[in-house]
Amino acid sequence: MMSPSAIPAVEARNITKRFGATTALADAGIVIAEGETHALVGRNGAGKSTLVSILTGLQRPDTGEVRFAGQLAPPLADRDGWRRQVACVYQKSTIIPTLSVAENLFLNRQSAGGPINWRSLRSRANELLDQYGVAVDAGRMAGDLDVEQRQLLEIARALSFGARFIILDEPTAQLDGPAIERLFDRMRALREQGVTMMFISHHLEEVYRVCQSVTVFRDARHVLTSAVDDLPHDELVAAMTGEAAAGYQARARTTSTAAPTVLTAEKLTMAGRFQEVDLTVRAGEIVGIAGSGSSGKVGLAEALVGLRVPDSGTVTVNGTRTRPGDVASALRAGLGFVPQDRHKEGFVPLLSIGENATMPIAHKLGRFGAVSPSRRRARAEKMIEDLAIKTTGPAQPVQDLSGGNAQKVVMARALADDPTALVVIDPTAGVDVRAKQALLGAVEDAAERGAGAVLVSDELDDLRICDRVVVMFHGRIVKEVPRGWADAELVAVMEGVDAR
Amino acid sequence: MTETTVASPGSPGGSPDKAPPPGGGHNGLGLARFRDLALVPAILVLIVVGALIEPAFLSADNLTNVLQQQTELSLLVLAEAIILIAGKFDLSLESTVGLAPALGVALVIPAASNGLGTDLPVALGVPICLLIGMLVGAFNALLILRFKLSAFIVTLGMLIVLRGLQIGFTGGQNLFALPESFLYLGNARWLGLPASVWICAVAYAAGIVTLGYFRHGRAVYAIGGNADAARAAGVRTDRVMWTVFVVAGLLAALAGLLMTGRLGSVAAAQGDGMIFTVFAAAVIGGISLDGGKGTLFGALCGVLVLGLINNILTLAGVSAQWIQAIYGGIILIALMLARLTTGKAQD
Amino acid sequence: MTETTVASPGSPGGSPDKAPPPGGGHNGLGLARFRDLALVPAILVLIVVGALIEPAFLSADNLTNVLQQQTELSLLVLAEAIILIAGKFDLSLESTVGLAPALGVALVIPAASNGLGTDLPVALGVPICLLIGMLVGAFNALLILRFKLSAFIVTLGMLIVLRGLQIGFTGGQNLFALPESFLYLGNARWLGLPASVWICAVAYAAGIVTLGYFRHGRAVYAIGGNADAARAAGVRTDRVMWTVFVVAGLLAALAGLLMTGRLGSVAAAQGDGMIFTVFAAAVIGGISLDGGKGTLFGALCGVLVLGLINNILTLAGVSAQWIQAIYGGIILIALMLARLTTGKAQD
Amino acid sequence: LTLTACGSSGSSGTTAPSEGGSAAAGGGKVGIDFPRADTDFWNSYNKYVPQMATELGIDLMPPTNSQNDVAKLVSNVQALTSQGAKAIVMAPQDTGAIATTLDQLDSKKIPVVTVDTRPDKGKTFMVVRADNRAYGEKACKFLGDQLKGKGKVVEFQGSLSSVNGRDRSEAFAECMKANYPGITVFAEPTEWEGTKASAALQTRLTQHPDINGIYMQAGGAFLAPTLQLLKSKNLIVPPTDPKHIFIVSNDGIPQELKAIREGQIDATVSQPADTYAKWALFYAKAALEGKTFAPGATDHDSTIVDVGGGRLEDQLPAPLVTKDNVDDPNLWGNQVK
Ligand SMILES: Nc1ncnc2c1ncn2[C@@H]1O[C@H](COP(=O)(O)OP(=O)(O)OP(=O)(O)O)[C@@H](O)[C@H]1O
Ligand SMILES: Nc1ncnc2c1ncn2[C@@H]1O[C@H](COP(=O)(O)OP(=O)(O)OP(=O)(O)O)[C@@H](O)[C@H]1O
Ligand SMILES: [Mg+2]
Ligand SMILES: [Mg+2]
Repeated sequence: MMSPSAIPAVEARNITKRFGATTALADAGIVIAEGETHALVGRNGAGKSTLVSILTGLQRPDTGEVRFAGQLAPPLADRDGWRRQVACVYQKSTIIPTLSVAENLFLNRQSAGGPINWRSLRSRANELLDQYGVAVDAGRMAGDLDVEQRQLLEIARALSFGARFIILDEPTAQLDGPAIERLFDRMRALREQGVTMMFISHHLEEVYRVCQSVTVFRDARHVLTSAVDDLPHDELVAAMTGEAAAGYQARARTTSTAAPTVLTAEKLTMAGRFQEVDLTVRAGEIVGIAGSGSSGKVGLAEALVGLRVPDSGTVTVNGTRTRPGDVASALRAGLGFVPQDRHKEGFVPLLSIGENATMPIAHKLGRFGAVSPSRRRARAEKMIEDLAIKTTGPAQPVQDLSGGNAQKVVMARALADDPTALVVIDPTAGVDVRAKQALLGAVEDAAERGAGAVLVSDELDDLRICDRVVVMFHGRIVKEVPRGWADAELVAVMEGVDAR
Repeated sequence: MTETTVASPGSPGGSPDKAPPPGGGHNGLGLARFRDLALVPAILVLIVVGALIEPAFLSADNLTNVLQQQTELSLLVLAEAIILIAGKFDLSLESTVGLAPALGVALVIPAASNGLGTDLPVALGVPICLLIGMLVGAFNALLILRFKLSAFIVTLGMLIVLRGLQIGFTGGQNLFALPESFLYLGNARWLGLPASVWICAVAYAAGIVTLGYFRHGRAVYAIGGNADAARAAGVRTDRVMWTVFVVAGLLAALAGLLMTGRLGSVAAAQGDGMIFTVFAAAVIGGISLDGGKGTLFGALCGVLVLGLINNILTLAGVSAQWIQAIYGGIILIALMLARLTTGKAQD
Repeated sequence: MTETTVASPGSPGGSPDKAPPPGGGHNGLGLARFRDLALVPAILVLIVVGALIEPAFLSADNLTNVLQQQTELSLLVLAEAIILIAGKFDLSLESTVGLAPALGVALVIPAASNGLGTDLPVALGVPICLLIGMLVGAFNALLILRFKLSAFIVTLGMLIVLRGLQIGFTGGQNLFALPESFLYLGNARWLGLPASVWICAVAYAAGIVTLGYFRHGRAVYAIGGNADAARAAGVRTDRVMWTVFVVAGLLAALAGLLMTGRLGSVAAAQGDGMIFTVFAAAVIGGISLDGGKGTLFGALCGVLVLGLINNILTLAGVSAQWIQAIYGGIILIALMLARLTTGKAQD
Repeated sequence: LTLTACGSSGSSGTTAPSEGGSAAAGGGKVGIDFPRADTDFWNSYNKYVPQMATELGIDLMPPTNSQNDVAKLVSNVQALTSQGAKAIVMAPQDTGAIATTLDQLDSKKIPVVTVDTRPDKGKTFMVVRADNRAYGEKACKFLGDQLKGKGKVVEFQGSLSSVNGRDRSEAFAECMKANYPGITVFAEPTEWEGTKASAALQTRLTQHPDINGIYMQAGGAFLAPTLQLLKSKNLIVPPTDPKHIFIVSNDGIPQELKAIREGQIDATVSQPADTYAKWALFYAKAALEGKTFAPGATDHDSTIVDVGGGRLEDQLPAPLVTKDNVDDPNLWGNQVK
């Protein structure tokens, strides 16, 4: 902890912030010492991102004050004043899809004053991207990037400001292993230059790797602040959740080879993404698909569920061959899935939780195409309870939920129809430890009920619940690893080091 | 069109000014209901003003008139509202209002009365009229959904083409020699109210129930709110959108039929310029041009507001010289009233 | 309005003449340039068709006429395009085209010629006209930005109010006792071309350069693309939007001034119905109603396409009866051509 | 939209020009612009034009159509001149906005004949029109006499921004005020739209069930909506019935004549689509032949008047049509097939 005499780099005191009936922050605060990397953790909806928006001057707290190096923060209207104090990677995307990558990087500072020199702007942008190891051409339209590339873009932009205080709100949620390593290297280098950082993540081991101190929020309140070294993992989880908890234990399961196959892919090929993929999933089995960036695993999963049209090959769900690119036919055949990009494909922001979660089963909630609001509410309430979604009720629009809770709604939608085949892509991205357990538990529950599941993820923790993991490399399945693998072994295969 | 963005990034505070929720729990439904009722104060004010200006205003007769005069507009607004909620656009509705009955009539009347000389059985006239509306809707859907052209330009082009076709085959003449069947709906009275009012009421009731309580209706909101997510949730978005366009075309043709009956002829310019008013009513009624937002009840309120304003201005005998300025001014004031009563930013 | 969204133009290359894209590869800039040029084939086809139909088409005189006839429209399109790119809407521009010069004239001419009797110095007429345009823009901005009303309805209301005011204070009369200063710009020729063509060219050049190469211009794209993100990046969104609305009002007043000069009077209906054509030109030219997308060069192409179609139909002496249907049909075909040549879905 | 149907005369072609005979069709091409093609009146005019051109032996260019839009009119005229028109016939519905164009044509020595409207400014060779003020006056007198000076009259005004509508409204109002102070007039702004007229009449009839006169400024736009509404209210009764509403219209389209025969309306002012076409082309040809005209009576029941500044206007007569003369075969409405 800081010495009492030092003036903290950042200080937020007695912050209260309400959104309608929701109290996002109740008399909470944070104090970050000069030059440290400070973690902020808490469950989904604890108020972390709300604090971020207050610390970056996007929102005015109902009460309380923010100070930078002892000075009161500038007025809200003075955006430049704020930007001199703090740079930020927000949890929600601030990329402007209709502009190029280069322009997004240098938005509102494209030139010193005179006309913009696009050529030099692009080369500056390319330099910056190289520096952060982002393999994206600066001339591309930002809207064409995938989630991960957009995230890297956000990070590169925030770090490029040269601000003395940087906030990173769940920067790693969309990144794979090597990209996270590069980010951490970067953060360590910045810290050596004396930059102060606030880091938000639901991966507690990341907190231990890069942070010196940690603040825990629970239910909109400040719970504790401590040096990372003084706070063992279990205590940290206990502080977040309010109860002692153990790490998630994958359950033991045996799948008989006689179990019926629920999901098969034969010779599935999509030019440039994956080739000749064969995959068979049996009832009661969870199959993981792993692979490093651009291995084609997400593309494959999206083709399985019908979000993408493969060039050739077939997908069969419970014996029914689904029409390529037709999600509805896959769902009708008994499939449920969680897409990778929840903002794009996961939910309709203006509609309520209840409606989003029950959308695939709307035809079962009433006769003659009618949807009974009471039955919908009942189903939704059960889902909210099952997955512990933090909300004011099934009628709350999904756009008002915190990131992790929105993810749970997407999971609820996938599970709504008791699917016999389940495809989940990065299901735990951005969700807190308890939620993660709930989500993984939900997948395992489904398997126990007799569903077969495909789980696509870079998270080794997630993959542990799988009965076997197939590893993809450059669009092909290179290896199948049975349960009981060691981290190093799997990572080696994923990185192509061990592609025997 | 992305005005005061709501579902937005940048911060958890995409929407900075949330209304305080109706007593107790923050409740989506409650807010929606508020939004729905936003125009009710404006309507009440108008009724009071109307009654003060002219006692005849409150007579059953006059109120029936207001309703009847708005039936065609309200059917068009219904059609446009559904399309807007689904996140698309249709400007060509106003031309369908003219073309569908004109073609329906021209195909059944003798060439001597400006018919096309086909002399189809008169009984087919009305079905043909409605069918034409549906075909226009289907053609729009084809260009927009299959060929992925911009809905705005496609329907703008269709607006001009359809009107042009009508002028072309009628030679710009009004069609006066109407078969009885074309006059019936626009003039009949059922149970003391004009038939067109009943038709409208039924259409709105069906629309409100379908959009509120039926799977396919909710799908319209889902598509307008986030088409990708709707597709990912198994909604057959294209099929729903086809239906929406075809139903809208049908409603426009029906509106044309009612107007034909009420006015006793098909003018070459029938419906001309209505689309502006249609949008005005829909948007004043809380339908968002961004899609996914608004209710049919709100749209109906929008129609009523415009109808009442018109009626009151007529009753008050406002001078022709200033009537337009006053009309526009009142619309602006009604808007602000709606803004004040809901306390929400509009979009 | 959220139609099959596809990434597209707007790109760093606000203008088409950019450095070649870095070697090979999928390149946003290249695509943007394509999109920008989407209408060029259509324009070429039209020119060839025009020349075949009527040799007089290619005469310098005729081409100059085409340009001059489009100057007012193109200024309005410029104004609307900037507002659309910023993600907002302005329907009231067409009324400003009439009101600004009408008020400017009425304030300076004697009451005997239908003036208001204020008899301000004649030299003030033109500045007043332009000032009125800016005031209208500022008033729109006030309602939209400060009171957070929907841009669509505010400007729809203003459309009616402004036209109503003009009819009100002129009593519907045309003003034709114009001071010389109002006639000058619409009639003068500089270096052999009508002054209005030069003015337009300069306005577009300034617009293209500002929107393509200056921070404030790029901010317009950023706001239209994602206003919250733009705000987070330090763009003073409100200030930019105020400027946009005021500039648009100014351009509309300028268009009105040119039209007044060209036609030699201010009609009570001056500009009436233009806004439809303005949107058509902007959207055909690739401006998205969703904001953040499209270029001024594209919009200018849209204006040219419409102007050429009109001119060719006139020269070809198409029968009055079918001219509208043919006009609409050609617009639809031009659209599909644009779709085919770029191979992109539109929005 | 502006359903201005206007004009005058009703008697058909008394031929014979006021001066000089025919002469060979020299001169050059005549360009003509139609103001619109979506009203009965103008459609009849549009049909008469080529017919009359053949009769007069005129080299007529393909007509253009300005769709009631002055900007289109201006560009059409420019196109016609660049295609070699030596004389222009037009019907500018916006009489102010054409001034500059007229000046330009004058500088190119291209004579202009305008039909139906008189430009506010600028040089014209001849204006061929009926006096729109006379329409309003005739309607006023007819209603005033039928109502014996008292009652309530609804007037469907055209658009205030159209000069013909304004002329009719002003003349009607002045005449009513001067001659029939006992009659209350409800002037309804309609923008020439049938729906607006129908709604206004419906509202007004509810407010004042004792309305007994209607003046509609354009039969093409208002006839059917009015009759339909009155029918639904059972108000179409013979003039002898005290509930009868006297209706006078302007235009003279065939449906009006039919309605007069059937006793549904009482009178209309017929405008001469045929003589408009005929005399407009006649004067265009005369201009090309270098003829000149002077104020005074013509040989076709009309007068040429100098409306100021040496501008000549041939004011064609516009007869009032009632039950008595509705079958006159010379009315243009009786010649339409
Ligand atoms: N704009 C808003 N309108 C209404 N409620 C909001 C809004 N923004 C946040 N909330 C609510 O405030 C609470 C805190 O949200 P916040 O986004 O700060 O959580 P978080 O700690 O960042 O969670 P996560 O880990 O899931 O990102 C949540 O209950 C959320 O639903
Ligand atoms: N929209 C697209 N169009 C064409 N190619 C794409 C598209 N999106 C991704 N790709 C490319 O397809 C390949 C496989 O992508 P995919 O997203 O399936 O891999 P991944 O294993 O999920 O990678 P990551 O972990 O980085 O998300 C990559 O080379 C990627 O660049
Ligand atoms: Mg968060
Ligand atoms: Mg991926």
